Amino acid sequence: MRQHLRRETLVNAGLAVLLLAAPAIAAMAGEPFYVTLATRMAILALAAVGLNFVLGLGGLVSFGHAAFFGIGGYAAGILATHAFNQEPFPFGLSGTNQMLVIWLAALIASGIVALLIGLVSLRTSGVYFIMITLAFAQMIYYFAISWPAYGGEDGLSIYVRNAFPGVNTLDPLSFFLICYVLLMIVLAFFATLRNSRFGAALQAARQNPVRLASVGVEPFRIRLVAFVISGMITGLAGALFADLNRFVSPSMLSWHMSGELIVLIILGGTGRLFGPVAGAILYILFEYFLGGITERWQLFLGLILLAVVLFARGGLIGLLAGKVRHD
Amino acid sequence: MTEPLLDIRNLCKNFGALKATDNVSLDLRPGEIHALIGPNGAGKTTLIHQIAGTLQPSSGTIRFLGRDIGGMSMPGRTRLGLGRTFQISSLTLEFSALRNVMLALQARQGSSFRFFRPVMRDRSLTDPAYETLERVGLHERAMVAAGELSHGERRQLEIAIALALGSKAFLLDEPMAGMDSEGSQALTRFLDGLRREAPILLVEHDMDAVFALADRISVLVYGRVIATGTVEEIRRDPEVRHAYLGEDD
Amino acid sequence: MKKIIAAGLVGLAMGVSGTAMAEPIKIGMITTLSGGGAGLGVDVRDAFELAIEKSGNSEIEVITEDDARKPELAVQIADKMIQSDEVDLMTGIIWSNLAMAVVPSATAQDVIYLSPNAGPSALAGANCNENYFNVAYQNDNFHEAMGNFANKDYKKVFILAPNYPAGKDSLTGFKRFYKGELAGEVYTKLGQTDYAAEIAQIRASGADAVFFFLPGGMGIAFTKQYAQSGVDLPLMGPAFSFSQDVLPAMGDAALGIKNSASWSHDLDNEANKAFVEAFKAEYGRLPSVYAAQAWDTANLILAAAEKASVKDKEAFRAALKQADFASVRGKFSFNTNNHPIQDLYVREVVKEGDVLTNKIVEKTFTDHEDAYAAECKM
Amino acid sequence: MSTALIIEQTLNGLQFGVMLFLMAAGLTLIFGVMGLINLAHGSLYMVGAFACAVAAAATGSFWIGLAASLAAAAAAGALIEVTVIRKLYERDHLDQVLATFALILVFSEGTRWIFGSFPLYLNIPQLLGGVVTLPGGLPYPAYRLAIILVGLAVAVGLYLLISKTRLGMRIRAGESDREMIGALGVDIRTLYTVVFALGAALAGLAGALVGPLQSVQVGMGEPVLILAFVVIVIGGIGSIKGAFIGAILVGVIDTLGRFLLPLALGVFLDPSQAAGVGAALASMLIYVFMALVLAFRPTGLFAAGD
Repeated sequence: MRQHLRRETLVNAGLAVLLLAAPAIAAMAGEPFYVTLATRMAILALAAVGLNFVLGLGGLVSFGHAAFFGIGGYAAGILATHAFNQEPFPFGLSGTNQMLVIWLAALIASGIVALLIGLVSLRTSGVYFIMITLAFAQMIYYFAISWPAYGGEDGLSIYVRNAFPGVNTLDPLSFFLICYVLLMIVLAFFATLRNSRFGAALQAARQNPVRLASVGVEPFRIRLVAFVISGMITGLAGALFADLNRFVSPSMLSWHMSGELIVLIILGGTGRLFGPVAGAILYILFEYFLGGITERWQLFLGLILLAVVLFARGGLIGLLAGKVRHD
Repeated sequence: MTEPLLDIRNLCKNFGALKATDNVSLDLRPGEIHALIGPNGAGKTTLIHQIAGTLQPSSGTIRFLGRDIGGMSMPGRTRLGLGRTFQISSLTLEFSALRNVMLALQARQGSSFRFFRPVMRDRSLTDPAYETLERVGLHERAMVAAGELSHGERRQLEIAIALALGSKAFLLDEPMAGMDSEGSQALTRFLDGLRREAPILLVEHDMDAVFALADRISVLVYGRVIATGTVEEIRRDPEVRHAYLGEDD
Repeated sequence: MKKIIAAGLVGLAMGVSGTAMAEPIKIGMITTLSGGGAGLGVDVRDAFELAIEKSGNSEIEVITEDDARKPELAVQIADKMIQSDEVDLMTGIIWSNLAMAVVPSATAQDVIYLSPNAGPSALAGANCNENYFNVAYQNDNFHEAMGNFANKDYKKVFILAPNYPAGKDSLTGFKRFYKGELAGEVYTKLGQTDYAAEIAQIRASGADAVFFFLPGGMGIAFTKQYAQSGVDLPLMGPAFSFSQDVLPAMGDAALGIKNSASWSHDLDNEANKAFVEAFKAEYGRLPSVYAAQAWDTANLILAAAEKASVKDKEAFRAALKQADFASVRGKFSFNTNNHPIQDLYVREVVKEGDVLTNKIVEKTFTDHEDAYAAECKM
Repeated sequence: MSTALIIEQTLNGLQFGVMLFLMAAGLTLIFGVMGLINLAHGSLYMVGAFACAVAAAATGSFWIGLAASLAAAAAAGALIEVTVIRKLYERDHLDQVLATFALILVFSEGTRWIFGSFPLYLNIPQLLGGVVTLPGGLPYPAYRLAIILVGLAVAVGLYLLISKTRLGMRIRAGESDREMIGALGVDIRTLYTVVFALGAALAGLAGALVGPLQSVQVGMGEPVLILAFVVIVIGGIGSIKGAFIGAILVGVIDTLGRFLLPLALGVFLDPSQAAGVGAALASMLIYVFMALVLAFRPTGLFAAGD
């Protein structure tokens, strides 16, 4: 059993090195596009790690995490647009093109929304929870489409990528490194939290909420805090995604996006630390290479997903590292 | 006579026309084991649910440590010192026995919102958890996942969790169920000592254990308490013999 | 196989006449080939490829990728085309929101983008760019044409569009030229499929005509439901809801509807006749307005390539700007903001034999310009 | 604004609700009996519409198309039940969501492969082409009236099926106790396949009925799928009665909201703005309603047990 643990650590380290080395080599070989592709992997992995806090640890299948992803994206887009056009906000606030400020705004905005959604949604469970999170995301989606101030369905362009002190963010590799470092920090946080008292309570809430309540801890509060943390991290990923594309649109809020985030986690391995990373790498490679071969790539993606659910339940990490081990 | 810790007055619970709990009054005094017996379907578990806070009574009061806890949530009652075990083991099955107990300890310490320090390196959790497992005789199985424990071991773990909560009173719902005779005897000895720490409201079908342990017995039939008294009084009570023990004489 | 030989022969013939400065040009085409609205992308791709093939210019390489109508995917493909394939020109995007995602960053990286369909107002005014050429229309144009046409016969029009930017632009464009009274103004949900409530409102509004902009499946649903509703006020709208790709799905419900466009397959000029002929022969269906615009885009590129090297961006932009090609729309030139100055027509849906198609009724604008050109400082 | 218009709009809401019920009934039935959450239900709706359009085009008869749609959707349902869905009953909701999400991709691209990207043509049958004058002089499309009647008939039919027949008895047994029906000697595998095919046929019927009103194209099932989920969540998952009431509520609220909100806002704003803001609010209305219902009744209006 110890061996499994060590094997998973090895697999994780391998994935971390792979995700770092591939774009570095691509950058040296003068293939900046592959750096962009790796950046996309890192950002989607980050968004999925956010979801993994509630889904993997808390067992809450949120089908509405696109809401936080989109809100983080819009936080970045709106601040950058105001900075670009030099239009101040009300109350003397102004836009900014500083990533650090934008990230903070994205974290706060998505955190507040997660708190509000969580307060209502977490009263329900099971299928009801899946559906009510979906409904909230749809609500925000329709709002974004029809709200004209920031582009509605057309979305919002960020004409110049936002700045980070001491780094040229326009250089693909530098921007990749920013995203990569954030991903690693959040993964470290995930690993720490999983083993903490809060993590214990959250995992207990998944395994047996009645037991948790009977020892005197309200599952609702634990879940709510986890939901907020989860939403904030996915929101942060959204802000990075906006900067990667230099563009935000309501499609970041669509239910397909929520579905994709779940897909990433399961593809990689549910409840695994590096599951979302493995999932994001696989998913983007599928999308890119299958998409290059055939217009029907979504058909094959569907078949692959079916195969994973039916026959390879542990996902990629499960395949490489064996079963989950708890202590 | 000492003040009761737990005092239940005129409790009623109706499911439609069915009176699952019919004007029940009983109490639990320091240092005693008060057994609650009755035939299947008499409403014992329904009563436990109301005391623990998973079911709302239709009317009546429940006082614990002098406070009315009727409107309190289950976690609130646990924090106040009312520890319960479940009729069917209810554990976090993926966690080891040790972590199951640690969860209770962290809840007792009121500190579930700590995000960084790893629990397994937190001596203030691991040490007392291990000691508690030792008390119930489960320490050799500390690192085994709860899901892999035997039925009897799970019952022991349930007790360990209730102990770890530092409860001021225990509600034990059929702790002997499914145990072999050796296991029940060991548990009987253990509970016998436990009453000095905190009184126990014991729901149990194993009559040997009940008669060996109980200071007082209440008999519940069709939601009503038909008799309360010492073991001898209950043994002699004709109504009990008629309604419950099934003896016609 | 036959296709390739034929193209080879034409190429040979062209080669002999020795026109082109035969120099390799790499064109990246991002268009919608899967998911909702794929029909439009298929038409654009088919017409564009056909035009390149017919020209016999074998030095042109077109890299086509499917955006699945997802903005993020379009951006990713654009990054790949620019960074990895190092394309000289880009084209193909159908939807305004995808154009908004791709065009600003592509043009900022000094890649020339030619739009075969979308023309969002955000890119036509203050944010116009020398690397951005719109060969289709500015989004408001078709709606403006319909507004102008409505003045002739109608006094009280009910107007209807989905609640998103293109929908709002549409009604704004219509109102810019329409002088009469409005019987009602309604925005529907994007992707809405049932219009019973709106049709009831139209019935009750006392309107004398209805203008609507509902692209794709929404338009099909509305038109069919309207025809069944017993309301018989005349319908009009921009060509998007009545182009060749959707007419078969509407059936006779579409008959008689007036719609505005810059092109129709019966437009009387040589280039158009050749185009319609070639398209029908190759694909066995009538071309849509999207196909016409894509065909023009290809021919514009071909014409510019004969005058300047694509490696000399400055010169190539100047060559594009002259728009010295035989447009299937007859007259075609670029305004200061690189958007078209062109005639706009009103067409009517008719049945030719068994096939539903459009027939020109009248020309409503001559040399029409968009409303944003003045804001463009270029 | 006249009373006649309000009545007409309510009727429109009713018709929309009845249409949603046909979708929601199958979804909730499958959940109630097998505990399965099926995102691919919208694909079966699409299969029904395509089958109807193709058969109607080939034979010239809408009615043959309608029969074909039922057959095709039921067959497609039975096929995926046997090959995929069957393996999901014992899994958690997460696996079910993912697998049926994958099925959507397969169905959508598969359909596009076969039928191409262009929408298909399907028109209402001659018989129902006209407009009916309702009492009070209100003109109303005959076809929409027919949809209302079919929907009500299906609701009654389902009620009778479940409460009066042997199959219904087994379905009810399956809902309350899965192990018991095995003990009763019922072949559960066959029962599940039959129930799934029945749910699929209902979705196919909805697709075929709506096809002549809308556009028969790939992806047509997704918006209605999400609405159907909203319906069953409001009504209480697993309850046919809940699905019916939820569907009518959603249909009427959505239709009246679209119609009344812009009018109400017109009191404060200029008409163009009111139309825009009103439409934006209307598009969010049913989700707000759902959130409200769940905030007060976390298992819907008529929960049949989760």
